[in-house]
Amino acid sequence: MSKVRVTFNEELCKGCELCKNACPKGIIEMAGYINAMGYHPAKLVNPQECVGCGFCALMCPDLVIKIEKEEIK
Amino acid sequence: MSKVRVTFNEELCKGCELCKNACPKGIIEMAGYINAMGYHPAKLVNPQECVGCGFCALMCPDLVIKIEKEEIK
Amino acid sequence: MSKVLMKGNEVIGEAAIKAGCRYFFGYPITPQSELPEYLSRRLPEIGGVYLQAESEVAAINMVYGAAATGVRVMTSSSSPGISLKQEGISYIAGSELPCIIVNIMRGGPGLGGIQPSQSDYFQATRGGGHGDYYLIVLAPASVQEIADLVKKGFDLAEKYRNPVMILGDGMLGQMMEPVDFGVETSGDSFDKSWATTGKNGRKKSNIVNSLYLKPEELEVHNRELEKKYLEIKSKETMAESYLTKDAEIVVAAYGMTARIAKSAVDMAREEGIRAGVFRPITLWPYPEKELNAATVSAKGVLTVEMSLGQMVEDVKLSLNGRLPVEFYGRVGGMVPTARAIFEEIKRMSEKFGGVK
Amino acid sequence: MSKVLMKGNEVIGEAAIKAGCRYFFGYPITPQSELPEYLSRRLPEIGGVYLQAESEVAAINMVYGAAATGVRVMTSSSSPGISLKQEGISYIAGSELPCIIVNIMRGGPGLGGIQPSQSDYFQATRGGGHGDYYLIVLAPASVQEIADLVKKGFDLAEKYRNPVMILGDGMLGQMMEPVDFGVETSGDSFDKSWATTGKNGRKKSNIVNSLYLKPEELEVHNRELEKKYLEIKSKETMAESYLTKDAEIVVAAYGMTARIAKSAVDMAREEGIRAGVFRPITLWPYPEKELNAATVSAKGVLTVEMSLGQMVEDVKLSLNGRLPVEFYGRVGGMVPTARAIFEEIKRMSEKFGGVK
Amino acid sequence: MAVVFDRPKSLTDAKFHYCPGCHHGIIHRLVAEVLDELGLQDRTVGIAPVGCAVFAYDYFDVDCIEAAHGRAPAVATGVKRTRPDTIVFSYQGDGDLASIGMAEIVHAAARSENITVIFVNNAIYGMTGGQMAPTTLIGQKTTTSPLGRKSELTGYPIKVCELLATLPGATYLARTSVHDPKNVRQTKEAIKKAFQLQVEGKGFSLVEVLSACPTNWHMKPVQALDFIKNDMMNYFPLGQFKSPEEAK
Amino acid sequence: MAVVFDRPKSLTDAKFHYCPGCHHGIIHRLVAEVLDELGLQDRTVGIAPVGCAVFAYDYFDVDCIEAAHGRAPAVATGVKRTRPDTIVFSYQGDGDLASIGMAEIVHAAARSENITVIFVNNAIYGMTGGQMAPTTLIGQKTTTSPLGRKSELTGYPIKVCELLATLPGATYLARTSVHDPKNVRQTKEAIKKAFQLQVEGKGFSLVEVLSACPTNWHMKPVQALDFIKNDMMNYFPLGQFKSPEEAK
Amino acid sequence: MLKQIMIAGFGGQGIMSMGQLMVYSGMIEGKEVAWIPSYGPEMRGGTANCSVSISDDPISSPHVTEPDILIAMNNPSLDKFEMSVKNGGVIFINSSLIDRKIKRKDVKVYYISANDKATELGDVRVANMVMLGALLKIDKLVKIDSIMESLKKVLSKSKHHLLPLNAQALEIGAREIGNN
Amino acid sequence: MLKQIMIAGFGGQGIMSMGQLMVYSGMIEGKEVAWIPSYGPEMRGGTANCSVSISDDPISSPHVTEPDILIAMNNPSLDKFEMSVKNGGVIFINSSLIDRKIKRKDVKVYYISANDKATELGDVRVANMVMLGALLKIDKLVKIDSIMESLKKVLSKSKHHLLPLNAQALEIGAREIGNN
Ligand SMILES: Cc1ncc(C[n+]2csc(CCOP(=O)(O)OP(=O)(O)O)c2C)c(N)n1
Ligand SMILES: Cc1ncc(C[n+]2csc(CCOP(=O)(O)OP(=O)(O)O)c2C)c(N)n1
Ligand code: SF4
Ligand code: SF4
Ligand code: SF4
Ligand code: SF4
Repeated sequence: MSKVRVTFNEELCKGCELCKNACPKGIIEMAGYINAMGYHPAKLVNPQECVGCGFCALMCPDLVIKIEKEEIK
Repeated sequence: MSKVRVTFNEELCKGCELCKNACPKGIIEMAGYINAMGYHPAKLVNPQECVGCGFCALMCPDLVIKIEKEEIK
Repeated sequence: MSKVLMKGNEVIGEAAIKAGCRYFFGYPITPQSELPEYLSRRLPEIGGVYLQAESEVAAINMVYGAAATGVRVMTSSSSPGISLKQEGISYIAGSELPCIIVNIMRGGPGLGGIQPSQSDYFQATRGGGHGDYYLIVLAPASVQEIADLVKKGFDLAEKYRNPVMILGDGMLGQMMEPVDFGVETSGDSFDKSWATTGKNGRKKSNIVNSLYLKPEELEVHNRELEKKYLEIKSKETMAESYLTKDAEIVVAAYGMTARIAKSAVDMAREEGIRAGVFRPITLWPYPEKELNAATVSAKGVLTVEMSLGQMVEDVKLSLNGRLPVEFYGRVGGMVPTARAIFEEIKRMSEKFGGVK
Repeated sequence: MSKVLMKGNEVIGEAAIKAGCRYFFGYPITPQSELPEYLSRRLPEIGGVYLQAESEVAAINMVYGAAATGVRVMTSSSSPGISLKQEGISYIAGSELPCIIVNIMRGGPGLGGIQPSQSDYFQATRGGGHGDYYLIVLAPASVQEIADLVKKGFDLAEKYRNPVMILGDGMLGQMMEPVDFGVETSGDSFDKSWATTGKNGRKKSNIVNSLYLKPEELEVHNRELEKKYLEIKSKETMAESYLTKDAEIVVAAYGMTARIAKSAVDMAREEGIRAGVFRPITLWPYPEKELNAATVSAKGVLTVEMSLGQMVEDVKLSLNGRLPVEFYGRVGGMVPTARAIFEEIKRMSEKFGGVK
Repeated sequence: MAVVFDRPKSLTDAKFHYCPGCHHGIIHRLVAEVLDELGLQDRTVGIAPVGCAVFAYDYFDVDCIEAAHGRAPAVATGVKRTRPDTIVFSYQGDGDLASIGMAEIVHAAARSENITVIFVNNAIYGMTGGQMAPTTLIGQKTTTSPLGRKSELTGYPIKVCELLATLPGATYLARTSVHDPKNVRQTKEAIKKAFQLQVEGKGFSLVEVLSACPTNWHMKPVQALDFIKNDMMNYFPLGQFKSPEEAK
Repeated sequence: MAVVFDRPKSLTDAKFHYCPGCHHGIIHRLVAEVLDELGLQDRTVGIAPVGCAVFAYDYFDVDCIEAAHGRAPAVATGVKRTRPDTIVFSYQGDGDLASIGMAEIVHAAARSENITVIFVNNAIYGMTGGQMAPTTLIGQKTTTSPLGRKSELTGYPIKVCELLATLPGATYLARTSVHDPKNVRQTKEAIKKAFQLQVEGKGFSLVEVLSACPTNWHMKPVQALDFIKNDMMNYFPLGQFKSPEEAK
Repeated sequence: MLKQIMIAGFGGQGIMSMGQLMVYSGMIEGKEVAWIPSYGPEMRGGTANCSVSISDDPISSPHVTEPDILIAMNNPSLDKFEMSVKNGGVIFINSSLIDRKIKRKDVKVYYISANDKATELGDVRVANMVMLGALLKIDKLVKIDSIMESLKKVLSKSKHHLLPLNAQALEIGAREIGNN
Repeated sequence: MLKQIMIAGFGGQGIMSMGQLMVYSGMIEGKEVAWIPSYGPEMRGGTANCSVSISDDPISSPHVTEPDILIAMNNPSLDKFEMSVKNGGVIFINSSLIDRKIKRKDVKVYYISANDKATELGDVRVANMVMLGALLKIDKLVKIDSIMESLKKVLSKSKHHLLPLNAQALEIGAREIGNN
């Protein structure tokens, strides 16, 4: 398994839960707090379980999610 | 053969020749004179040869032609 | 009848129903959508037809067809949509069909904005469409007056066989005030023998048309329209005058702006400035006589509009140089404040007025 | 360059080409079809594009798109078709794009007729579309002037980034007169850095738009437009005065009607009546100063139009009550005769004039 | 002697203004015959188009409304929705229906308005002097395609029946021709079926009739028949594209 | 670490104004990714519609023109005909394209304008507050069909791809959805193909994307995915309705 | 001096081109000219007329309502325009198609059997040139040479073999004046 | 006498219905009333405000630019409207969401922790009623009874079980005044 980093730009998140719904590993949850727009932002709860499928990013309408992978030489 | 009468209301005729073209017996010709609109009207040259198919009337765009038939009792 | 509290846009719909209108063809656009939405609920309940057309162009032509059958019919839109209807409106006027067209104006030109505006005055009163024709243009200033003018509008439309426009702005459309709809009416008393409803035994067929290829015939038709317009001009003007009797400065304004102007005049009066408001209710025909009557003691007229200055031309034409006419306007959805108008009144009173 | 004999409609096309216009989008309608037909032959010859749109609505929006890319582009229609373009025209004005829109007017309202008329004056000068905007409206009175004004029109359009309308009637469009096209030009000298042609390395993207949802922003935009309109008003009026210096009766007329009025004035002069003609060439901005200058010795102004009376309002607004203004009009495709105008002049001269 | 063929009752006595050999006259007659035969004259409202048939209101002896260019289906909708008992038909040319009026015809069909459309496809703008229409054939010369229509510039002719057939709301769609007696008869049958369906409240019906414009085709009327048969029918196949049995 | 997913270059930094869970955002991103991948950003002109995507010009970092409601294909035509080297796309909702803009889209396709249309079908008018669209499903409640759309009154939803497929000028027509990652990927492929064809000068291409409007559907965003999958896709089948291989 | 001519007849009688030739010639001669057509509403058939203005000075109104000269090619045209001709004006009548005489006494009238003469020349379509020949005999509005030069420019090369026929027709028309 | 009130906050805070209840009540009491909403351009979220006019005499302008009373439900609303309040006017502040104090000295200010109180009552959505209760304690614009009567009419039958909760909220709001 390649190493991935999934980061959420919380200030853009509208809490729609489409990423959470798409995540095959069920590791995205909504935060208890709200951001400046008044939404509960999504966040990764168990980053180490992430398989790097990118489904969350594909489904996010608001470009909240950035994915980085370790380069395989 | 049933008896038919085909009459042309010459003043409505625009000399388009569609009736002449449609007549299977070739008995419609254009008159040498012109009507009030300046057209050479169509007329029947050999009425007795008419088979009463009504093609001329079907094709006439200007309702020039009237067809009557002897009633068969 | 007791009063109910309703939004202006919805009142247009209910008033139309109360006036016997059962047919509405429209297309959604802000800030008038409450009206079609209201009628989409209400009309089916009472056996009427609400139909959302594919466009404003289609909507106005559906209205044309419906009006041709002699029924009371209405359409509604806001500025860009009204522009699209101009050809159809010209046809309706040319064919002398009655109907009501509602324009709840928003800021323009182009896509503009969705906030209140009065910048379609020229279009409404000068024929945005082609050819010599006029709409009867009614400009209510309160929710109650909407109800009254919609009813009156249907009657005028049928009396003169002429399209009537209800011209308002988004603020008026969305405002809630109490309204009393009065008694229900219908257009049954008007002659509809011209309507195209199938011959039904009639000898001659009825034809609704505005085509006259021979110029001599078209001129006759145009002259008949002209006669009608002159009659409407002489008989159907409506206006309200507020404290104008002794006013040195008269504010001319219509619709919501006129109400704000009243507040401004109240402020002025408190400071001892003799100001008043002249509010045309019919924008076409323009109440020229009434304006002149309301300005007998005036030293100057201030026209206030939510536009760069449109009705001000009618004010000038009506006064024909008799009085100085100045203009104050806000645009783009900005609403003039009573205070700003008051400042203008004060300025003009200092410029033209006598001693306070 | 030597003169050629051509029809007015075709001259519009050729003059546009001579001014560097290579793009035309239109839809057939009498009495202007010679223009698109001419361009459908000519434009492909010189690498231009003639495209028949599916409707006038589509045509004006194609013009909007083409104008956005910074090219010289033209469309043309007649009255009902121009009504359909009103939304698009308002967008073009609101987005500040240059282009030429030709209206060869016919009788209205509705389907009306196909003979000459001047009954779209209000629509052209008062914004038939929604919102506060103005077109620059040019009214040629001869085939040569068509050629000159089409060229000038493109320059004005680009100088002010504002749509220009060429307003004529079917008689002018179908008339043949000799014409000299002069030297070829193009719009290359005008700034086009705003055009949407792809960023091509530009840092900021260009946006052509008329939407400003925040009223504060829309008001700023409207005020900028207002400033531009005021500048055009102060700089770009054009008019011709014919024998007005000592005229007691001045006939105000535009386009073909003005030429007929000249013949009428010639008749009047023969009978010793001091008459003249004031012919506005720009209908918007209206040559107010020029009209006042042309009427210094006048006792009355007679406005003549092929309409029920539209430009007469601008005459009145310009004179502001200084002189009596009367109106004579023919409608529906009927053309006023020189003799009839002469009779009116005579009548007015007897009513208002001094001794002959 | 009994009259077996004469002017139908649903036509007035007015002389057609159409050019010699123009098929509008034939199609007018067929519509009128159908109205007669179905006994509909007294409750019919016709919608005249902007096009050569602009004076249709002078010819059909039924109540008529002159529509703006392309908007006949919207006008018809206004009539039918307010007077459901009337029989409403629009009569439209190809410029009117397939160019400027495309949105209105598609939506009338989509809504399944219970109206009948007589669509006269002569592949050109007749009234205005022979400009290109959306139905003009590739290569065909018109006043605005002086070198012949080129697909690179203006695409391909629109097949209206095929287009509308994609809409469940379109109940009956047929393309016919009147270039010979047999086809005239079939056209009449199609028109009759269309009106019959309206009477039964079955929804939107349209009959597209291929039709000659000898004047603007620059052909003798008889020659124009061949153009229909050989050129038009080649691109615009005749037939029934939708019938109530399969609709919806 | 290498960035494998991030904001595409052809989008500006502006925050979308769309509602939570609205698919406009996904579709914007896909278009921008395709422009990036094909290297078209610098020569692209986008046409924004009147609809929720009215501010598209703030989001796409390309030259943009705001079109009047429904007229984007005409505006695009004006651009492409005068600047054939630009890449022109319009981005339109279903009210914009299938209702008021029906004539313009049909004729742009008929002419085979060399443009790309991104057609966002959310079965409703979003911007104006949830009125019925020509694509609204039977039974679907909207503010102007408060009891659910009834076919007797308003007919049947229009299938745009199927309708345009009857036009030889339409080169590429596909319907996709973005309700799950797989379909998001397929949508992107379709959009890429559409732009690629335009680059090659192959003519008119359109991608219809089934899209959620949670706000006006009165659903949670996740629930809206199911509505697409179960209801919309049932009436609007996904697929390729025209491809350049078979076109013309 | 300004001269205004009204030419009227059936569509197809060469009304429009007759007028166009006159203004073309006038332009060649450096005169001010204008030509305005007017059609009936019919696509085919119906009446047609055009008005021609030729002048040494700029033309005020090219809209002709009181012509100096009327060329009437058929009956309805004569009926329509007879009374409009200026006091002292001239009317040219195509007597091949117009059977009646002029009632007015204040105008000069010429009866030219244009169709017959043209038919004699072998082509009825040059009846218009016969009329034009007659007109130019009476009023030297423009030179015959200019007309021939204009014809050369207006006719496509392939039609240049018709030039002699047209010249003949003009001449015959001029000669017909002698018979009046 | 004319009283004008501006109510402003987030969409979803019940701003619009608070104003509507007031004018409804005023109407019941036979007063002249008007209500004007104003939304931001967003479909979802964003700010919302409405203005209310209640008067014994016909209302000239219902367009409120200088309110007698301001109810500010959140920070941006206070920023936007604070300065517009008439000299001598009253400002009600939802101190649950607004952290700052008023700078102006010429107005009377009440701080009501509406959200907190509503949450205590078990439903944050009645925060608007808490504010209304406070307002009506200070200014007897309309009667509490009228508000309750209006509520009964405005709420659908199925929601009538919420009436006591709303009554409680009004009362708590009134009581909060004492703590100011
Ligand atoms: C809005 C508008 N645009 C254009 C016209 C001009 N016009 C009249 S008829 C016509 C075309 C008619 O062609 P078609 O529909 O094919 O019918 P046809 O004449 O061939 O029978 C046009 C463009 C008009 N009257 N109104
Ligand atoms: C001519 C005109 N008519 C109507 C409107 C109002 N309007 C704005 S957006 C819209 C509908 C948009 O719906 P859709 O195209 O489905 O896009 P969505 O908002 O759902 O993305 C309408 C009718 C307008 N601006 N202009
Ligand atoms: S999909 Fe995007 S906007 Fe929606 S919850 Fe996830 S990160 Fe937030
Ligand atoms: S078809 Fe009719 S109009 Fe034509 S020639 Fe025959 S009779 Fe005359
Ligand atoms: S122009 Fe064509 S369509 Fe029109 S009447 Fe003549 S032949 Fe018929
Ligand atoms: S209203 Fe619908 S389409 Fe518009 S932004 Fe919200 S969810 Fe999207």
